[in-house]
Amino acid sequence: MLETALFIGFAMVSIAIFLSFLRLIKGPDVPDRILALDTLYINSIALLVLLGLYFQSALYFEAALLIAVMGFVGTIGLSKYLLRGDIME
Amino acid sequence: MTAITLLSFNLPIAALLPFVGAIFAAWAANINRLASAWVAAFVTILALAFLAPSMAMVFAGETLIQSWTWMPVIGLEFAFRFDGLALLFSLLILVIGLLVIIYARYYLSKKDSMGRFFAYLLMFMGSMLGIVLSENLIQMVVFWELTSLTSFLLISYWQHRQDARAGARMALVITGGGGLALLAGVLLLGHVVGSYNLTDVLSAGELIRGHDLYFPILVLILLGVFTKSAQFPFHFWLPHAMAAPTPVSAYLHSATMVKAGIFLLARFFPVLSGTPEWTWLVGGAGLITFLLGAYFALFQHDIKGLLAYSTISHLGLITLLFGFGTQLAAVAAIFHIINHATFKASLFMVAGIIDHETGTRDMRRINGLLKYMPHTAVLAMIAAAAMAGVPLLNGFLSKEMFFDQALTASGSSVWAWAIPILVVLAAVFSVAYSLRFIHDVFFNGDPINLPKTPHEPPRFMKIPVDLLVIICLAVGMIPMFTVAPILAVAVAGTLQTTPPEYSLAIWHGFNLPLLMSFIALVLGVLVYTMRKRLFEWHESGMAHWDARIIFNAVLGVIGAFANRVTRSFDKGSLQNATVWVLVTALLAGFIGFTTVSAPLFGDRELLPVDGVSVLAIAILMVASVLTVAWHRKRLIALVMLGVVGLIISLMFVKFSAPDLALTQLSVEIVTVILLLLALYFLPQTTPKETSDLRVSRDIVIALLSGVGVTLLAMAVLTRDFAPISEFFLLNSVPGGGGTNVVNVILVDFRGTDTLGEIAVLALAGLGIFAMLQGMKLHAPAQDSVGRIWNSDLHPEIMQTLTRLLLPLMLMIAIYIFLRGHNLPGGGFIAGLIAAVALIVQYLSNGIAWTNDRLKFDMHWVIGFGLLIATATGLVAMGLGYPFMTTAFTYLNWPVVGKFEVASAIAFDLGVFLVVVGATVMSLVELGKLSDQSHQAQPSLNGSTQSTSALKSQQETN
Amino acid sequence: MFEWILSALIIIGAFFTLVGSIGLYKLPDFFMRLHGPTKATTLGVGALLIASALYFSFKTDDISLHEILITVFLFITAPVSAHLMAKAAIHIKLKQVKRTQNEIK
Amino acid sequence: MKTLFNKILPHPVLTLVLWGVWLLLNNTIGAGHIVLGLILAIFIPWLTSGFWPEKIRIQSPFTLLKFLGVVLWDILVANMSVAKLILSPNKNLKPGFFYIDLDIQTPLGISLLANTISLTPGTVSCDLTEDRKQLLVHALHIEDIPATIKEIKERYEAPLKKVFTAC
Amino acid sequence: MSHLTAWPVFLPLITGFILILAHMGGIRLQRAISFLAVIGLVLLSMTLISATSTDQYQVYLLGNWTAPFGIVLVLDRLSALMVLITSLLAVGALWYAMTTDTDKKGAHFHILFQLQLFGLNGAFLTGDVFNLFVFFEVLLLASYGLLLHGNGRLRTKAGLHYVVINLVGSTLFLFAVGALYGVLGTLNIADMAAKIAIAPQEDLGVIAGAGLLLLVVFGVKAAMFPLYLWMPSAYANTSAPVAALFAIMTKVGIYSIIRVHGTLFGDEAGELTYFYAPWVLGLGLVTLFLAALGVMAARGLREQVAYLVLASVATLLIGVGLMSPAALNATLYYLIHSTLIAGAMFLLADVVLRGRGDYEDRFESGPFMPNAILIGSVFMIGAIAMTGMPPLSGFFGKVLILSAALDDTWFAVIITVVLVSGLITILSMARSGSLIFYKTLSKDAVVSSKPIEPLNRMAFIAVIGLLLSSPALVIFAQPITAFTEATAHQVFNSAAYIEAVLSTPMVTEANK
Amino acid sequence: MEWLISLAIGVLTATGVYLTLRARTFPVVLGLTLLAYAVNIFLFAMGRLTVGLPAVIDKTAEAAQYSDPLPQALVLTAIVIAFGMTAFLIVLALKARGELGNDHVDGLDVESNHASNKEAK
Ligand code: NA
Ligand code: NA
Repeated sequence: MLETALFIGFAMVSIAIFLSFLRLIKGPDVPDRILALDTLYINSIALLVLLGLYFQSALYFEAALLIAVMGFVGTIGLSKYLLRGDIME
Repeated sequence: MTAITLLSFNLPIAALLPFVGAIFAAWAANINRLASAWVAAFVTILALAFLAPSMAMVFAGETLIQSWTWMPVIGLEFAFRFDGLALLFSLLILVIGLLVIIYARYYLSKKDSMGRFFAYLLMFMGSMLGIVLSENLIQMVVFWELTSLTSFLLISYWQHRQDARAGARMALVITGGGGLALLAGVLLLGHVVGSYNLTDVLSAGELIRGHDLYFPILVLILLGVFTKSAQFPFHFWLPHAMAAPTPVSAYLHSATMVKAGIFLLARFFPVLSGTPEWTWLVGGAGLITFLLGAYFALFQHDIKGLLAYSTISHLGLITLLFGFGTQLAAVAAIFHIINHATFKASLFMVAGIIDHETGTRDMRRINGLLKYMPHTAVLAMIAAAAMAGVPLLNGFLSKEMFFDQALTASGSSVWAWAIPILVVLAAVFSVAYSLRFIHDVFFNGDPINLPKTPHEPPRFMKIPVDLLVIICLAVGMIPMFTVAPILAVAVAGTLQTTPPEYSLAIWHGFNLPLLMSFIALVLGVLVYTMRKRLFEWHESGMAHWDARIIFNAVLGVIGAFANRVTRSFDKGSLQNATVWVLVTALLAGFIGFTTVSAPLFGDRELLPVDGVSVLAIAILMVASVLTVAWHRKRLIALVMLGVVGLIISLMFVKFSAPDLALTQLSVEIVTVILLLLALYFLPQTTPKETSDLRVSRDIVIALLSGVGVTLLAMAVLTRDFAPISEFFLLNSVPGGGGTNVVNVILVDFRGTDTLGEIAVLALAGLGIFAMLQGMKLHAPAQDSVGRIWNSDLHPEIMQTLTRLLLPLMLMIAIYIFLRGHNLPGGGFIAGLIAAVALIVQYLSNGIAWTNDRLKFDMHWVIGFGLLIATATGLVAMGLGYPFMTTAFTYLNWPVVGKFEVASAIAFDLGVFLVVVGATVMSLVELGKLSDQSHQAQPSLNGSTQSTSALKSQQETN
Repeated sequence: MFEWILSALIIIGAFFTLVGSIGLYKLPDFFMRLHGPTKATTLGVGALLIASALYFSFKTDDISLHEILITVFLFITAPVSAHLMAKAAIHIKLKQVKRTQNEIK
Repeated sequence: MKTLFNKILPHPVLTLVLWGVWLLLNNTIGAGHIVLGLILAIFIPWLTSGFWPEKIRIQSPFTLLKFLGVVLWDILVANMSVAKLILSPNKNLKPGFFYIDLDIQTPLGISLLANTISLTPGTVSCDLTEDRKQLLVHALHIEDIPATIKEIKERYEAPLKKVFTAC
Repeated sequence: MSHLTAWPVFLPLITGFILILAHMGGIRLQRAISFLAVIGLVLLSMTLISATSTDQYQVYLLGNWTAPFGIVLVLDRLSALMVLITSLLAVGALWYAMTTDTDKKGAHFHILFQLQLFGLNGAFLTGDVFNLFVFFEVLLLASYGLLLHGNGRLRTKAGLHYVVINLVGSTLFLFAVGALYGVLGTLNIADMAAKIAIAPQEDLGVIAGAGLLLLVVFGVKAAMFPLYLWMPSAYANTSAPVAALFAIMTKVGIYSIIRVHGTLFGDEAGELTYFYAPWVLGLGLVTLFLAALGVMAARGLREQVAYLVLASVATLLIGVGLMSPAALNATLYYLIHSTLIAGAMFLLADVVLRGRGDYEDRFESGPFMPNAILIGSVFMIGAIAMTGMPPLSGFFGKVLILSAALDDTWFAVIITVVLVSGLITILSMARSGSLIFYKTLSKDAVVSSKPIEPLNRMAFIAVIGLLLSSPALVIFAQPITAFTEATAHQVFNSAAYIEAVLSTPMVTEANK
Repeated sequence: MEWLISLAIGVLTATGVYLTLRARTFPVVLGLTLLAYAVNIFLFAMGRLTVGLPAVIDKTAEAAQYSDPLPQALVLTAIVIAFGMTAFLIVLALKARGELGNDHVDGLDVESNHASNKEAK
């Protein structure tokens, strides 16, 4: 049961990652790509949670947490670059 | 053990004394102008005095050897030898040296630095003594090259003169280069004989002549000889060396340095001579030189030029004698060495007097000096007559012996008739130029337009000439009572056997040599009388033929070649350099692999593939290809790079490496922020400027690299191996006190790596700090498409909520830090998280605001981090254990319960601090750059330039 | 029963994650696409994390609630990211679909 | 006494939150971590107090809780409808921008409002005017702009304003 | 286990962070600390030299973990010698930097300097390949900072090239080390050698490939053809004391080849025994020839000295490539000579530059510089030493190498290339010396916006001091060659090295 | 799976190499970063690939059931070092941009490059 659910879960998240990546490629503008990257980060969290369940290991938590943190920082950095060029001023 | 007497160490003293004297001579110039000359003369006499006691031994037929170990690994000894040959040359060097010193003291003008001159001269004298006194051949080469160096200094003594500089350099290159050939020859010789000591070499003639290496050895040594002794085709440096002050010419270019080559011929005569190769090479070079020198001497207008070519000719004569290879020829050669030294040194001195007194050396202007300086004229005439081989003078005796040898030594050859004829021809020219020297200078009407009115020089300037001319006469008239004993020991020293029978009588009856002398004298006079026509003929053709032109052309070609090769390889292009490195690496891997015959892949079982991995890795590959494809749009390339980094972190998670994933994630973001900070100051796009050819080349290199690395990875991954890692897994808990083996490796098993790594980070931070000091760049006021930046510096919502994140992220950092020893995490990752937490504050609140609230100087954070990390290691040292030995224990406190305390944690704290300090320092300093740049904008000139550069950049895009 | 709840949560979570990415992929302009990821963040990852928390709480002796942290963190940060991206998009005057009401130029 | 307390515990709420965070992170309520967590929860706010010049004051904790409940519920419900919107053909969507005039003025309040708007599916807060008076919101599909504005103001802004009043 | 072994590594590190903490304390404090530390290093390394005279290996188990599991420092004659040369050079460079105020031209000079020494000494002492990589990175990053210290267009450009090339080099290093680990499963040099000795035939291809890749890495550091392109302009454009200190940088590459390749592919390596040596020899010869042409083509004194350093490195590569104890002995002797003299020459080039105003060190007629005779004489001595003319150490170094080359089948080529290159360098140095010191302009013809600085006598001491090593190497040739000969034999005895490293026991309460 | 990873390393290397050979500083930095990624995965893979194994010591598992920790430690070191290097390089690139007036790795602009070529001829 759980196996099947996980399998479906992996499949859906994989498709999600694939679609996000397609958007990243298509753009067409920089914000679209930043958004797609941000989404990829969040998709990755989903993927890691599934992996944690699949391997029954709690060790994926930190990675997921860190992806959340770092994805955010990356996104605001890139956005601020578009806004101001100078991201630390 | 022999008792230490003067005779056990006098030779090196004599050879080194002039070098010490040189220092004193240079220093003495501070006292008064003449003190240097006195020092030089004193040193010369002292050296003679040191040698004197050993002379008796030599006359008694003994050879004195004094040696000390120096570099035993290659058989280099500090070894000296005093035999007849050395004795003869030492006397030449010292006696003529002394006369030259006396002469030079009067010759040099007030403008010339006496200290420098005599210091150089003494150094040269020491070098010459070194050559002739050396027992060890390498040591001899040392002194040999020293004569090249010191002669460079002496020839270029008047360094303001172009011809002096050029002449000195030419002499250095030719003789120094020959010295290098000599070195090669000596090395081979030593290799063949098994020793560099002359005693051994001289007794191994048979072995050497029979060896495969005989011919290369001979050629290399002869290169040394011919260059030094100005033999064809290396003769041309000598006339150009005449730019030297005349005492130098008298000393170096008549009596000593040019004789060093001859000395070497004599030295190796017993070892190398007696083969057809020797005869052809030595004899051939000697004969050509003899002729060539005599011919050109006649047509020189410069007195010293005439003497220089005459010297070349006489050196050729001596060489030819050695080339004959007979013992009697060697006797004649040595005899002529002595004679040439005396008459030629005196002639040079005369030339110097004339130059000194008339202000010119051009014989077309100098005429009829007999009436102005009769005494000098007489001396000159005697010496010149000796040079011409006029009877009753020393030159005549050795020339007779020479003619005799020319007739007998070549007796068996097919060319037997040629040699005597050519020899006489050369002698004819010798007579002619000697006659010209006398007639053109001292007679031949009145001087033309001389700068000075000539008169006799100071008395002491003539005394050396007087003495030399007296020797010419004495040897010429009573050879048995003057030169005979020295000649005898010199010959014995040269031949290393009992010398052959020879006679030094003035009169040998009417014989063929006498006839040859007579023909030479008569025809010589005849040639001189026909000089007008000969000069015209010469000027129309031969005069333009100068080896110097070839020399300079060769140098020019070499120089141009050097330039072309250097600039076409070292283009100053980074791309070029990188291509070389990459291509070499590819080749190295390939060549290395194919060195042995081994299969590329092993047969280890491979892991199965799953869909998620395929997708992730496909994305990774596409993203990295797109990073390249879109690299011209820099921001987008950066976003693609972000994808690559993210997928790599996920891979690390997947393949059971959570620590790596965490590190990769944090580093990735910090890198992106860093690149964003930098990108602000850089063009937003990359122009298309490389040619298609270059692009295709790079693509090929890139593909080959990719294929190479893939194959290398597969080659390893398909093999089994037995790593040392089991030790870490087994000892991590009992030995390191942590269950996270990766962290225990980092802080304990391989803590030194980590120490180095934080040093790298610290250096990066400090280096960036140092680089950014005072740096100002153009801060663009608009983005790449010309939009003015958004006016909202710190969007409120971001500001408010990210402040909330700071404590949260610090909490996470501490959490990651503390668990690191047992679970994924540790000082690095924690440090990066903490750094990111701070950087986020800078991003959303600005530098000024954040710095106000964060009162740490990051220098201190880095410094304390290193301090703590190192101190942890040092504590162990204090307890008698090696650096970095860790300890841990479990404490059980009330309420809190049982917990672990490990010194590795303290180390990790150091790591944490350095990571935080260095990361924040790097990024914040970079962030400050814009502030500096904004402030600097209006006033700075450079910024307008860089603005225009930027504009042109954008136009190209 | 427990497995059922878990499976449902996993599928719900994965589904909303997918929906978010579908939105990102198919919607016609940047501002509309911006709505996609919020789905992924909120319900998608939220549900998955709850599944994880439940799973580890029941599979092991200890309760596991730290997944909540990630959710909270995402709830704080995702809107901020979205806000900034939108702000940037407005700044650089990204085009919107024609039918957008109160179109910003 | 109060100033000393203020110095040690500049932000008691934050301390409580962090304490909770620590225990969550470590997934434990072991005695050791309770002590360590408390120490850290006191230490970190003290360390970062400079970043928090103004004091956070929560006027009405109950309103806050109720607000959180509402938001969570909205997220759940709205997600479903938005999922339907996304999966339906694009041409059915009526996107739009609108400004909300803000009554709430505290920075934290505004930020939380903006966040709430973004979190609840269908709307994203895009920009805050520089005078902090208006919030620009984008909606994925909007039929009646004034009604939506009104709903946002009542459902989210009002309780938030009540919770965060002071500066 | 003597802690002395570890001190050359940690003394500069400790000095480094003390300097970081003292960076507010002003330049005089920093100078005092820095200089004292360097002097301490000299004394320390002299002690280490005498400690190695028994031919014992001093293996220091960092963290008290035995090899191959932990990282070990191995002190033998070779590493002690390298540490000594480094510290002597450092004294000269630092003295010059302080007396000319070069250290004030930018931030953190002394910190970077000390950490550079940390990296260098670590690289010389470590017995672990990955740790060698780490120390390489330390010394590189420090060198990046030092290279760029001060300012200037050309310096920045050269720095950029230097950094990028070295980053590529570091990447290759990791590929090579990774592949070796992947096959051998270990990182300790001795252990790797032991494992190569018993490696199955089918693994040898990968090992050899990785081995040559590693040679490329060291070749980049050692400035071996065709990998040296970063080098001439980097050396020519940095500040003088840094260039002087950098004289040791190329030797790190040489040392690494001797140590790593010499041990991994030593006598026990079966089919792979010294398989790399012919490449080193051949490329060394090419390098030497190109370096000589570079010396001739140089447009300024500093560039010329840089190419001379390249030539000396090439000579060392030839010595290494000959792969015999005699050749290695020669290499080590020449290494001492070339390092210290190169240091002196870079400083001297700076002295010249300062005395010529706008004309700098370019080969063109310039002003008659203050103290020209003194500087010119010293220049001549340096040139003699550098070009390998007698009676200074360069000559004897070359003679040692050539006499070792006589046993090689390629001896004719080697002798020819060495001597012809030598001649070209002599010719070039004669030209540059006479241009700079002889062919001077009259006072009126000199136009210089930069001041013509009088000779800084204090700074000149550093030049003289370093140059004195050349006569010293000649006069004390016997003890020095005795040491280098013993060193060469020790290096060739890789079995003893392996044995010593792998058998050193942990420190326990009982044996400490 | 090994082929997949090796290919990924290969692609990263190839792209990294290509960018490293570009003429402007920024792509070079990107290229070196890609190369660093490639070598990190390579180094990591040298411990052989394992999936789903415990990352920390667990009393129930045996040594063979862990992934090789040593390459992981090495990669961690390498990552951090590469970061330090990248940081330094990018700031150096800025310095070069400031002092040389453009961001060409040799400090040449396209036009000025042509000009100097002509001059040389
Ligand atoms: Na005349
Ligand atoms: Na929303």
